[in-house]
Amino acid sequence: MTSGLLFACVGALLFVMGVSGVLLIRHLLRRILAFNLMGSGAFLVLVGLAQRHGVADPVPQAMVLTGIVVAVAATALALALVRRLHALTGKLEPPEADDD
Amino acid sequence: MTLNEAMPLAVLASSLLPGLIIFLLPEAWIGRRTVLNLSGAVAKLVLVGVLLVGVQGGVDYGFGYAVLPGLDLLFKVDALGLLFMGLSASLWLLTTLYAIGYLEGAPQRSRFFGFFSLCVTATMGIAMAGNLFTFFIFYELLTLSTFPLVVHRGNDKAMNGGTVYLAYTLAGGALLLIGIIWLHQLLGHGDFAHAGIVTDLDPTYDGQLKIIFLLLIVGVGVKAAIVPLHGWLPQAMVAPAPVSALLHAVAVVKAGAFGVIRIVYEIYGIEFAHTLHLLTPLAMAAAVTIIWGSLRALFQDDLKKRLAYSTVSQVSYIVLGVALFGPVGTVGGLVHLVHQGIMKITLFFCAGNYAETLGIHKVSEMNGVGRRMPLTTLAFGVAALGMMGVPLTAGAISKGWLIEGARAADMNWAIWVLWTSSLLNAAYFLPILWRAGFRQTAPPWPAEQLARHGWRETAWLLLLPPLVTAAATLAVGILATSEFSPLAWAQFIARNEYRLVVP
Amino acid sequence: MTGLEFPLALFLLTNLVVALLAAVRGPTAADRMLLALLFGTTGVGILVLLASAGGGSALVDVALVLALLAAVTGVTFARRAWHAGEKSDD
Amino acid sequence: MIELVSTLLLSVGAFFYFAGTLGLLRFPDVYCRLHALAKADNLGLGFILLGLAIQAESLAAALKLVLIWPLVLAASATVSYAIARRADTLGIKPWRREER
Amino acid sequence: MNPVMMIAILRRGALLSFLWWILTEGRRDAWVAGFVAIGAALWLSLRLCAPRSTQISVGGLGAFLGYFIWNSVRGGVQVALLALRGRRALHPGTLELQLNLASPAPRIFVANVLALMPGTVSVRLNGKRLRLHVIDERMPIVAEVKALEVLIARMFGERV
Amino acid sequence: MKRPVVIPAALLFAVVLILAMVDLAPPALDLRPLVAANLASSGVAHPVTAVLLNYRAYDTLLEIGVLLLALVAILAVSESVPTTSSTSATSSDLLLPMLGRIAAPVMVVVAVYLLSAGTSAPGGAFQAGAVLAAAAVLLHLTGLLPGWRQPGVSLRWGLAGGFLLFVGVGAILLLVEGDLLRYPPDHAGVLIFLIESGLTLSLGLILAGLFLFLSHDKGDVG
Amino acid sequence: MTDPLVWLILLPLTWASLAFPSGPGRGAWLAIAALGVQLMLVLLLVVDVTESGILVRAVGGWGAPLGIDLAADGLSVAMLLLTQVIALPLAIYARSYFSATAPEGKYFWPLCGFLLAGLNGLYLSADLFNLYVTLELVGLAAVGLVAAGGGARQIAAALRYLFAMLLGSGAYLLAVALIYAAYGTVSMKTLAPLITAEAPVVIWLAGGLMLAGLMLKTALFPFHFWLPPAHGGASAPVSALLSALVVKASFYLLLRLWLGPFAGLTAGAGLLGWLPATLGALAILWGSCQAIRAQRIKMLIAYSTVAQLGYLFLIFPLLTGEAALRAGIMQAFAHGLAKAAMFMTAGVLIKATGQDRVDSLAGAAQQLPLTMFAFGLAGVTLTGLPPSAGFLAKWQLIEAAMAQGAWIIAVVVLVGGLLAAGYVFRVLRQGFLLVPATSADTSVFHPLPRTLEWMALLLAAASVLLGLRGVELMELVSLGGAV
Ligand code: NA
Ligand code: NA
Repeated sequence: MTSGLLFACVGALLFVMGVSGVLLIRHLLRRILAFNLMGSGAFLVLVGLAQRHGVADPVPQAMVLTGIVVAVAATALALALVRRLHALTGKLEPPEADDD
Repeated sequence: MTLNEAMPLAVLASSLLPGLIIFLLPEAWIGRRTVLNLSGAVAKLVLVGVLLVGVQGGVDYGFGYAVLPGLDLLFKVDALGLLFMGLSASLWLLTTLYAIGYLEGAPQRSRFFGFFSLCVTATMGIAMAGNLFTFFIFYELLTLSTFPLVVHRGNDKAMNGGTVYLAYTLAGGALLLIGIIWLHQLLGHGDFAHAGIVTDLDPTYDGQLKIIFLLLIVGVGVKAAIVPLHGWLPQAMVAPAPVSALLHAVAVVKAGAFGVIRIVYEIYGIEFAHTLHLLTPLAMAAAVTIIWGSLRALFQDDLKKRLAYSTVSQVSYIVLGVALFGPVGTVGGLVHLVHQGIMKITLFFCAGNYAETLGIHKVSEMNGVGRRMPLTTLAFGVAALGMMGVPLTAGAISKGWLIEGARAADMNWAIWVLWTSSLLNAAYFLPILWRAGFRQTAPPWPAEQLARHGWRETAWLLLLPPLVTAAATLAVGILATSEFSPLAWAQFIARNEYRLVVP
Repeated sequence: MTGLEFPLALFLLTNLVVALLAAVRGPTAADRMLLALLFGTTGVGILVLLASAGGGSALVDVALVLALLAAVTGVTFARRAWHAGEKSDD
Repeated sequence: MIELVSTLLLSVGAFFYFAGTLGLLRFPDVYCRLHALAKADNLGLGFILLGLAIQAESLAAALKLVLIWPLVLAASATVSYAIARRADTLGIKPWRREER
Repeated sequence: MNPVMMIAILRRGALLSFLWWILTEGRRDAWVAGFVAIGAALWLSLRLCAPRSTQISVGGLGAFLGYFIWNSVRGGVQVALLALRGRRALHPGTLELQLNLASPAPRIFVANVLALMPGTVSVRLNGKRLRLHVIDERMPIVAEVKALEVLIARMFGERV
Repeated sequence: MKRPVVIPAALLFAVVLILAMVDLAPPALDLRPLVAANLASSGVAHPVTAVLLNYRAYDTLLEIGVLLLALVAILAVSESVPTTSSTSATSSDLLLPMLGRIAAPVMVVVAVYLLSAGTSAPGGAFQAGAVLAAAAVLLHLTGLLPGWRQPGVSLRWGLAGGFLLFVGVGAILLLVEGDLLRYPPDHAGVLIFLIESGLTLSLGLILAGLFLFLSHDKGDVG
Repeated sequence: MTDPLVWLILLPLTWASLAFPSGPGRGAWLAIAALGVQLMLVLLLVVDVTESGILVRAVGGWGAPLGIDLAADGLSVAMLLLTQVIALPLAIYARSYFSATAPEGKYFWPLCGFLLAGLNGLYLSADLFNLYVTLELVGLAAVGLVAAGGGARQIAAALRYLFAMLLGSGAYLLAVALIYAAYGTVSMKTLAPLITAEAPVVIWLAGGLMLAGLMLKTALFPFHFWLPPAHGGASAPVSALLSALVVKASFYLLLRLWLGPFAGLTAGAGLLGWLPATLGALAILWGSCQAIRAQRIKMLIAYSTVAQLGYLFLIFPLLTGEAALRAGIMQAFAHGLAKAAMFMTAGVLIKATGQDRVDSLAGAAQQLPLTMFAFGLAGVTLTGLPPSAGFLAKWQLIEAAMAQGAWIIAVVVLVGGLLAAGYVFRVLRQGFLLVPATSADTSVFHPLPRTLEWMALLLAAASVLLGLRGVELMELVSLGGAV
């Protein structure tokens, strides 16, 4: 197994851990962390799998850099929302689903 | 676009445009609204008159364009359509006059007349539809434009009536739609044509065609109030009288009956429908409806409800006429489309007059009303007698042709149905006339709202329309053999449908 | 280039993962804060090793940036600690 | 010669990283683990940076590597204090030997 | 321009240029960007801290660094050995002591640096009182802290 | 309640995915020769930078848009009325300001260095912007820069300026060269450096903004 | 303006990033003017595509697979048209809706601009990774709009929305990674011939991830959980934008992938289409029932969106014929126009009465006849009654279903229409109710700018009038192979 493939496998694990976290964790800050874990997993798969035969490929590397910036933006927005929710309700968990 | 293409559009526009403009008029602009209403109605009557002459002379009026690839919005003016258009155009004018008088001072008149005009537009569209697609569009448009009229009073009772009305008509529309699209699947189109369009199909499709027939008839049967699809009609009585008149005599139930005619004659073709054994069940359904409606009418104390069940019964005369194989029955059904309209609108106008003038809503309150409102009662009497089929009235003509048609089609049981119905008609109308004319007046009236104006018993805008229609009830009966009578026109149509000599 | 750089980078990565898991496991919230320490020190170590293992000198720059960011993170932490302290203790 | 020294330094560095992780796993409470991470890992990084610096192509490149160390140290020092303080605030009592 | 400013510009400019030289690893083609960088940094530096306010003694810094590096190694080695032997080798405990430094900044500096020194982690600095966590109570911690204090005081130009 | 479903499903997915990845044959297409062949006309020396700022510069343009957008969204979410004064250093705090005074200029140098190195190394504007942002954050944390609430006009132009410059260059190239962001090979280097310089400033402000706009209310949420 | 295609992306990006420095609440006129230009650009593009079938632009002059291709065919131009046609009146509405100091309108214009740029970019992109970026642009802008100036409830809704979006795009991104690994390209055009029924397992996984991610983003049942609070909680112009346009983007992308790069998989596996279709059917039933039960008017409309989106997914098993695609696009138009109008009327009603309960609408038909009429027209479209675009969609969908013997779909469509009538007429019924002026339930109606009412009516009328002439749109959809 090449290191690229190893990275990709670790990425796959991180991804499913992240997804599970986003789905299962109620604490919002940890859920944001889980989302970042998920994103990192996808990035690792993208870069790792592309160089599974040992040679680096600049295209997925650039894509990952783009993806990281997007993830940072999303994380910042999520944090802003969580802070606002915290300021308004004093809680760090989403209120129970309220469908009218 | 040629003039002949523009004519159908002009017919639609003559009510659509005034309707849309009226929506935007402030409530207080009564004069301008009235002018718009009446000029639209008159223009439409004139246009229909022109078409009448033209079609008899063999001119083709038609217009169509593609809405979707392979799917056209198609209008054509034929004799059958004109029968319905003539009825609607004339009665719209009268109903508009009546409604102006009836709603004087009531709220939301702009909205009312706006939807009223849309409603007539839809009726015209139904009459001129050249294919099932177009028919369906206007058929549903009719539902939509009548809903605000039904709930116009804005109270809970009106809302419930409106909800029931919608539930029935939308469900019926859904079945109709399925039937129409299914036919499109088989044929690639749904154009109306003499002698039908399904005859060329392989016999293996007969089963499917029967199901489609059922879907289509149930779809239009809701509006035609064929038992057991009639439940909405008595409920919709909560609407103001002009609306009831419109629903019962002109627009809604007639749209259903007209749909039955189009489907039987111009989709299936009467011959093919006969071979598929579709006509007898249809006639049976009509017969059941005729008897059931009359029986229910018998036990209604509410005048408008009694009239409503009477409508249920009478509209199925048309269906019965259609289902009687042979030209004679057809003529009977077609002519009743017009005759029932004239008579039933008279009755509703009169019922509205009683309610609006004296607050009378029930048969039991009508004692001696004939002396207080002699002209209204006279009109009511003429129409009621017509309904019973008394000679010299419109009803006599229709019933005569229907009975002859039943005999010609070898369906003698239908004759019994018609006679029974006539007896029942008498049983629920004569007591009313007797109360109105011969029982002692027992004032005060439930709620006298309009005082007597000199010789007039009520506002002239309320009085004039029923008098005109009552006169028409007699005129079309007495002058049935003249050239432009509804009967003559019905014979003209039947000749086309059967392509043979019609007596 | 001693040839040892890449294996050592992998070794540090393993170390990091193990330590991450241990830190995440807790048991206290303070234990989880240890993550902040881990990323800076071990991350920089991995990056400089990779740079030397043929990843290009650019990775040294990345390590430098990571170290700078770690320092800023440290200051962020420090402010929390000191300011909270001033309020409650001083 | 340089290569040999470098190998030695790198190995020592890796050893300290290993020791840090080991401490993290084996030490009984957060304060002790803090000792392990704050000291061992940083020393490990120092050795590794030194090991790489001596084989750098230029003086500037070597200095660049060495420049990294104080930055990381500063971070570690401040973060350590913050963590210990936080643990104290949370009321976490330091682990003590039972026999005394 | 006053001479203090002049000297400050020269000193800081030189330091920043040295930094640039390190960063670019001595490449010559990068100096155009370098002038921009140094100029901007110099401007910022002068805005943030006016000349003259530098008080850190260079000699003090050197002495401190030597002490610091040596003790870092000691601390690392000690912790590594403890980690290898496991918790049976541990004799942790807490220790409260009084700092002698007058101003708060050096005190905070001491508290931070102690995290990297052998055997200690600062837990809480409360005015002059410092609570430490020590990994081995048998070590001469107090003396070492005193020594560190002296060095830091020298660096900050303070008398203990 | 969700746990018994999610975790086994996730594990199953991971196992299948890993097995499938291990089994994967080499790709049909290899972009590396293409990347390398056009590097000379791309205006930059490093392949990753060439992808980021030339071959797939459109991605990067949109990505900056995402970042600016996130900042605007954060401003839209945050309360408009100013809360009480933000954290600033107290007088007893001498060490931190000193750190800020020394480190911030150093970070500026590093930022410019990263920007100039960007053409031959991955990143460029992004790392540079991040370091600038870190400098701003550091200055804020050390009490030398007040917290940001609602940005003023010049700050808003600064935040959006880099992106506008990028869009502007793209638009001009569309008009002149006929394709969005199609650099003429002779001027590619200059144009890319121009864009990157603008981006560095704006990215620095945006990233700093992500922190400073977020940090103003009382906020110890962790 | 040499090239309408690229300007459709650059223009909104420009006005979005100019509106931000202009200041809080500013930028409305700039946006409206630019949207007018965008509408003209789309019309130019329609002409271009009609002439040449498909337009391709190589960004940076590189072309796929090294660079990113932009491509416009009938399908994408139709979606672009829908977007601009709705956006312009909506912008005029929003300008009147947000008072100068409204906190929820503070950064509406830049966020709206980014959202529209993202949508246009998405419809024009032919590159899987670039599509990921546009998806994020759209998603984050939408979340920002939902949260803007909101209270706790709205923030919570926005967070739920955000996590749903991020999960969706995360799945999409992993799929892109797998596809790149397998084929070495992310260009849709290059991929289309490469992906066949014999594709490796990772491609099936990638397809599944994309399907799941995009279904989540389109709020297909049971992934709809985020939609009602988000769309029901935002301010009216935002709800309109989201319900009418944003959810369509992910649907479009799914359709595009299904017919394009993944055609090799989807064509082979005929049963695959029944998965989205089944969920779509459940969405119709569930969403409609929830709408019928909803107490708050915007919740009702939001649940209606859940239901109406279901129709879009009914087409997937039928996509072997062109009719189903046409039905889907017609439904997208019908729902887009009508739902935008409906949320706009809801905004008027809520602003006028200060309440958003269905019960508080009594008397509305009298006080705000234009608005109630607009609501009715929009309701006609949603119910699929003729003459309306909704009816044409329904007609084509039933026809396509029957042509392939998929009776169940025809039945679902009809039942869905009746259920829609249930919730639409519930509102109308309440609006037509006349309450005596003395009653305590009577809402007080405050005067509002007429622009609000007219813009809602404009879109509602458009949703109906399209039902009278759909042939050009349907022919447009088929241009350029639409795949
Ligand atoms: Na979406
Ligand atoms: Na529905």
